[in-house]
Amino acid sequence: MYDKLWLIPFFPLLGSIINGLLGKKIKNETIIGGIGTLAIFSSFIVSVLCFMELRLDTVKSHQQVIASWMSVGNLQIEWGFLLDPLSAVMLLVVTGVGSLIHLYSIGYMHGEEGFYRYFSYLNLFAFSMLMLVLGNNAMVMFVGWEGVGLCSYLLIGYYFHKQSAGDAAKKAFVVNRIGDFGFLLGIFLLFWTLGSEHGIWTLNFVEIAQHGHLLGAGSVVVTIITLCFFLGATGKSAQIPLYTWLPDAMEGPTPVSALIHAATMVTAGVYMIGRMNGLFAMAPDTMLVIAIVGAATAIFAASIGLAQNDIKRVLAYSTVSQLGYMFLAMGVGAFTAGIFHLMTHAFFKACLFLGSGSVIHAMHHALHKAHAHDDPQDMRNMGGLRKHMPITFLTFLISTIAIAGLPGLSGFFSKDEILLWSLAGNRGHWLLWLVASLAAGMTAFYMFRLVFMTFFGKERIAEKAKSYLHESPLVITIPLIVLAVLAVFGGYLNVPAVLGGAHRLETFLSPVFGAAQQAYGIEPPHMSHAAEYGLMGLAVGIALVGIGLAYLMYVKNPEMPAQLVAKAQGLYRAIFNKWYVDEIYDALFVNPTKKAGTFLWKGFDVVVVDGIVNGVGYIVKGFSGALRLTQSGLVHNYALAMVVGVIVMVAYYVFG
Amino acid sequence: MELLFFYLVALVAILSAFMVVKCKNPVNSAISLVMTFFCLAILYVMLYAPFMAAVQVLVYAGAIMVLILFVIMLLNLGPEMMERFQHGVVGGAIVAGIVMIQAVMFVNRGEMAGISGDVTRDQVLEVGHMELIGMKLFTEFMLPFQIAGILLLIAIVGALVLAKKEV
Amino acid sequence: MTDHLLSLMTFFPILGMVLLLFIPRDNHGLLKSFTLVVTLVTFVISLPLAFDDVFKTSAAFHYTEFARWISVGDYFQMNYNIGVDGISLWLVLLTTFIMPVTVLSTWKAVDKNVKGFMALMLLLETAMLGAFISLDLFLFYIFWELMLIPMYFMIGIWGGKNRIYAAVKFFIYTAVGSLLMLVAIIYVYYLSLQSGVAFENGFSILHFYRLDIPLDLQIWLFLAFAFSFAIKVPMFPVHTWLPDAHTEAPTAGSVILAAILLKMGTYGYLRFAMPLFPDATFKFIPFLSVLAVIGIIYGALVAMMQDDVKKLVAYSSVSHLGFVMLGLFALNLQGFAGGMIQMINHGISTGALFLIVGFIYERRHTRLIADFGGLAKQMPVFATIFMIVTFSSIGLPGTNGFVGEFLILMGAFESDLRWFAVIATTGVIFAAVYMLWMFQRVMFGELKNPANQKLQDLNAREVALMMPLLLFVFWIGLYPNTFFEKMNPALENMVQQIKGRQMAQVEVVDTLAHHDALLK
Amino acid sequence: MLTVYHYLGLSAILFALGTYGVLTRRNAIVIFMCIELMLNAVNLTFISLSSYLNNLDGQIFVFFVMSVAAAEAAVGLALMIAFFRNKESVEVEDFNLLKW
Repeated sequence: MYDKLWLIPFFPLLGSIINGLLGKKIKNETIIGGIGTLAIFSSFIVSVLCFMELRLDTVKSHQQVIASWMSVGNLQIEWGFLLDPLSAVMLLVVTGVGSLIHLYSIGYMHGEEGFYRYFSYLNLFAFSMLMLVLGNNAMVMFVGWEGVGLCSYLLIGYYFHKQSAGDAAKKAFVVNRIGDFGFLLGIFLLFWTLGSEHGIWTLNFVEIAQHGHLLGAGSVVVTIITLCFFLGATGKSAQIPLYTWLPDAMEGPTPVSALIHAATMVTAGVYMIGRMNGLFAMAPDTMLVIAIVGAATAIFAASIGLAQNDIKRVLAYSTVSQLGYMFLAMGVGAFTAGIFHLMTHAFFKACLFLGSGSVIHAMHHALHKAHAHDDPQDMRNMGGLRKHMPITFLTFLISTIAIAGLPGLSGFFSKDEILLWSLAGNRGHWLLWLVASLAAGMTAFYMFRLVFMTFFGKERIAEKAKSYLHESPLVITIPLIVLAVLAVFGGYLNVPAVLGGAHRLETFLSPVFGAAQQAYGIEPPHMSHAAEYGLMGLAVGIALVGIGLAYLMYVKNPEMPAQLVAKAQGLYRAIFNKWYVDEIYDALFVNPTKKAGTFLWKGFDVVVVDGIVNGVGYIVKGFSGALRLTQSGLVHNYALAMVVGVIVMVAYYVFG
Repeated sequence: MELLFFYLVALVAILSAFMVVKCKNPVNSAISLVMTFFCLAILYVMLYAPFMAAVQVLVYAGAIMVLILFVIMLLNLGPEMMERFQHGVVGGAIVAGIVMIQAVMFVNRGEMAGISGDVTRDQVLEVGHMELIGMKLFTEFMLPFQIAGILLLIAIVGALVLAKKEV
Repeated sequence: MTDHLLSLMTFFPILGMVLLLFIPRDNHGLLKSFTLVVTLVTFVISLPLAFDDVFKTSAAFHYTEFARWISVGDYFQMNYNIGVDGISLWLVLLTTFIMPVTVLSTWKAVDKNVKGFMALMLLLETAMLGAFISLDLFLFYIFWELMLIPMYFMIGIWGGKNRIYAAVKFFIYTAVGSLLMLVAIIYVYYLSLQSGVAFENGFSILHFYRLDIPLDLQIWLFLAFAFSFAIKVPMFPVHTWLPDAHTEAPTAGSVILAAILLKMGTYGYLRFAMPLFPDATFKFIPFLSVLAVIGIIYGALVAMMQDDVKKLVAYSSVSHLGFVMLGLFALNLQGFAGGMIQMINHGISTGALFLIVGFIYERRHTRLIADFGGLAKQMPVFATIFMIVTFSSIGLPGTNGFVGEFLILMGAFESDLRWFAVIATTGVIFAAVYMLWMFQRVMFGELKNPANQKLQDLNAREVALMMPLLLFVFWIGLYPNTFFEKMNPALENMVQQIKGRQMAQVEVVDTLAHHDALLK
Repeated sequence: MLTVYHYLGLSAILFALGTYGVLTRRNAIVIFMCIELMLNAVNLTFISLSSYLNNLDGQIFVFFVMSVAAAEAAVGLALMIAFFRNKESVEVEDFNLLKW
């Protein structure tokens, strides 16, 4: 099966091309959606087969090289794929969740203009993401890396007639480019250092893992390389300082938010760190930076999420926050925990987004029918929806419990693992743990605030629209149910020993992470069972406090939030306006750049450079204006000049 | 004897040339110029270049001067145009004087460094000047000769176009 | 046949031009089709070059032709001395490839004095091809100047409102540079005679390459060449002719200008300025690299604020060619290969961008960004093509732009220009900013302007002429080895040539110092 | 004894006279004639040197000078006529359109 690896990205590419070129002629939504879904589902099948084979195989790393890409001197880059446990897990997540979301999209995007365009982009995204995951060298990964950025751009800008959508798309791409700048520098520095100092000219991941140690653990160069790569990761995975694009990216259709901006693309940064874990493990300073950035992002984004009213924005900030968790995990050396959380997060967050999509779909439909012009995404217009949409509500609730980290569901296991490592791992710190725990509490609060505002309480939707509210069709609810099931049971892949589990995911991934963790002294946390139980209890307690607060404020006593807001006006406004980060960036970077551009153009190019050029012209003009007065137009003057000239020349010969 | 004759002819040539410059009436100038040309033709004969003398008379004194006279007559330049027929006499004289002095000095100081040929005067008399010129013109100078022909053709066309009434 | 392939290819357009003169001036269709056929045939003639595998292994010049041309006494001789190697090969093919596309683009755009325009196009093609294949500096100079004339008229006659100013500016800028170069060329010839090269060799660069010119002379000569080529590239700060020329030129003129004429400058550096004067090159690389990097950032920043699409693309050229120059100054294989491929890329991508601007200009007779908005709804095919080209220009992996930029930066990073590479990499960000901002303002948003609501999507001809360009966008992006394998031997040789000379020079100095020490 | 210098001297005098005429006369046709005079002075130089050196090349040259003179006469006079038609004058002071 390993030689069929190329099929995995090939199917979505094919689907994308077919839909892109012929979609306009096909017109039939079922066929277009079918092609798209089938393409990614085929990839899923191949992925599963590969996974099964790999699970039983003793050799855990397989490469397939399709063709040479660039071969210039010592730079030899191939189109090649790499299958190892890490990429196998990612493949399953991407194609699995991807398939469900494709299916969901058929229902959600029903009747949209440019339906074929949507599926073409979505398949193209799947293709790029799979290239990112499967690439056996940094360059192929970078192709996928930028490719998903492109698709993100295209899909955020799907409703391109909306100014805000265009702005958001552009912002997403440009901010990602800043990250890519770091990624590229990382590639250059890595390639050059390994090559010029150790004679290994390579960008292949396997070879990097093999020879990476030559760079020297803790050396400056490896710190810089990993920091560069991490800059790339902050862009793609929406971490401080480059997270601002993700909330805006909610301008795209909701399934896109679920697939790209929750489950897959934004986790690329985490995956990349996992892919190069050998290098990162060698740079404790970088790891510390990653952990701090991750923790800071987790709490920062969670704090913004507390006060948002747009259902998708809350989820977006929640995603940023959860990504922060994953980075925290990577930063403290808990690679498996990071990937584990990546996976569980993909399940429950995809479910949450799709659920919110289902809600928005219903709201939009109802409001549209009732000719009301309220915002279908504003939670202040919702409420009491659980009666109208029982399946959506149920799945949404399950996922919310999962993300809040209540015991038994997937989020509990993965989050707990991260908290454990950040406190007790030898690269952790109690401050990190504290911040992460606080963020977990906030998460529980705002997620349940979301649930309560949306599904409980009184129905705040316009009266006449009420009768149009109804549950979404099967094509939408089936993916919800499947994802909810995964959100419940996904966690059991990696049950810790203290709860009688066997760390199966960790065992499976150990061929990828184990070596580096051992070589550079990253030890799993050693704690007594009692302490571990205590920690779990504390985490659950914090979550419960959050949930309770939310219940108190939004179900029991709905006037309370307003009172609180009145008390802490300034703080609320800061949170509501996202700590003014966008405004600060505008003032610090965007506007000065624009001003510089205008100045260079109108001030320098036109005035100075062209001034000099035209000035030379004017000087020449002035001289010639004076000199042309000698052109009197009188033939005699010319004749005289000629004769005098002849006299002088002859004189030169005669007397000279 | 020969010298005397030369001086005589030269005197006439200079005088008539002076008349060209100094006559108010262009017709008089033209006639004087014809005189100069004839004098030069005589000198050419003295220099054993009879064919050149013939051409001088035919082309210059004949064709060109007739053309000039025709034009003068055609334009019918009245006497009012001759009121101020020249200007800057003193300056012109000085410059022309310098030119002459320079030319003379140039001749005096210079050396004869031309390439001597083998066409002696006896040969000219023996073979005939015209034949010698012809031989040279149609062999060695064939291409320039043809080009000269083209030049004349173009001149004819140009003159026609320029002199046409509506340009 | 193959003995004279290059001559045939180069002078076929001129032949076509002569025949074109016999076509009635009012028969626009015939004039255009005839020109198209001539350019297509030229392209076909040039095709055997692309399939010749000799370039994969040999760095030497092939398809060479030699004939004595102008000689004056026994001290001046210039020869008809031509040939291609892996470097000029692709530029020649780019030229013959772009020309039919350009001619096709004029179908509707040019209706004033079509005959003159087509004749100039063909003349220009000969001049450009000649410049790329000349192995005699003087011959090169003749073709170089010959390019100037058709372009001058194309801008001056068929240009926009401010065309006279633009044409004169273009002409004078370029002429100033080339006159300096002429002086330098003559001086190099004089030096070669001095050093005993037989005058019969004329201005053969192969002989000039071997000259051992003292450093102080090299500096002046290099400056003369470098200045001339820098204007053509154009490098900051002698770039200001470019925005004006591009904005005023007709679409076809802009395309040729961007796609090929600008490459003359970079090609000149690679073929003449750097290998002829390697020591001076090393001396000036830091300075010129600063200019190149400033060009990258500066061009991008200024492009960002433009309100005229065409001007924006013009300034983006400044930025892109800054990358090419940086690659060349890296003086290693990656940098050179990146620079070369980026030359081709720029020809394709920016050429395509100018064509695209031409399409909407033909429809709306305006190029101001503010006049557009929401076109994607009205013109989906156009939007798709525009988007692909935009991303190719931004340098998205998988398209051609990425391969070039990546190799250039990689090359620069591996050379002494590491920090320049870091700064230049930020240009990648700015490229996304200005291109996407423009794209958004033109294509996205609401279709507000009523004049835009009746816009027609691209017709078959327009799609057809874009298709070959798109093909190469992806070809170079996905499998650039087709190009690399044929240019690498020549480039490697060039690197050796420039660097080897430098090492030899150092050795001489060292031994001299050693000698002095012994004497003491 | 009659030497080539006599001829050259005469030629110089004629040339100077022609120059003087060109510089001082106002009538374009007379100026034209003065130019012919100068040309003839040069012709005399050619022929005398040719005769002195026994080389016919100089005479051939005179031949070409003559053809140029003839062409010049034709075109020049045609110009004169064209000019006269416009300005009713052949005075060179009136030929002053080509100035700053």
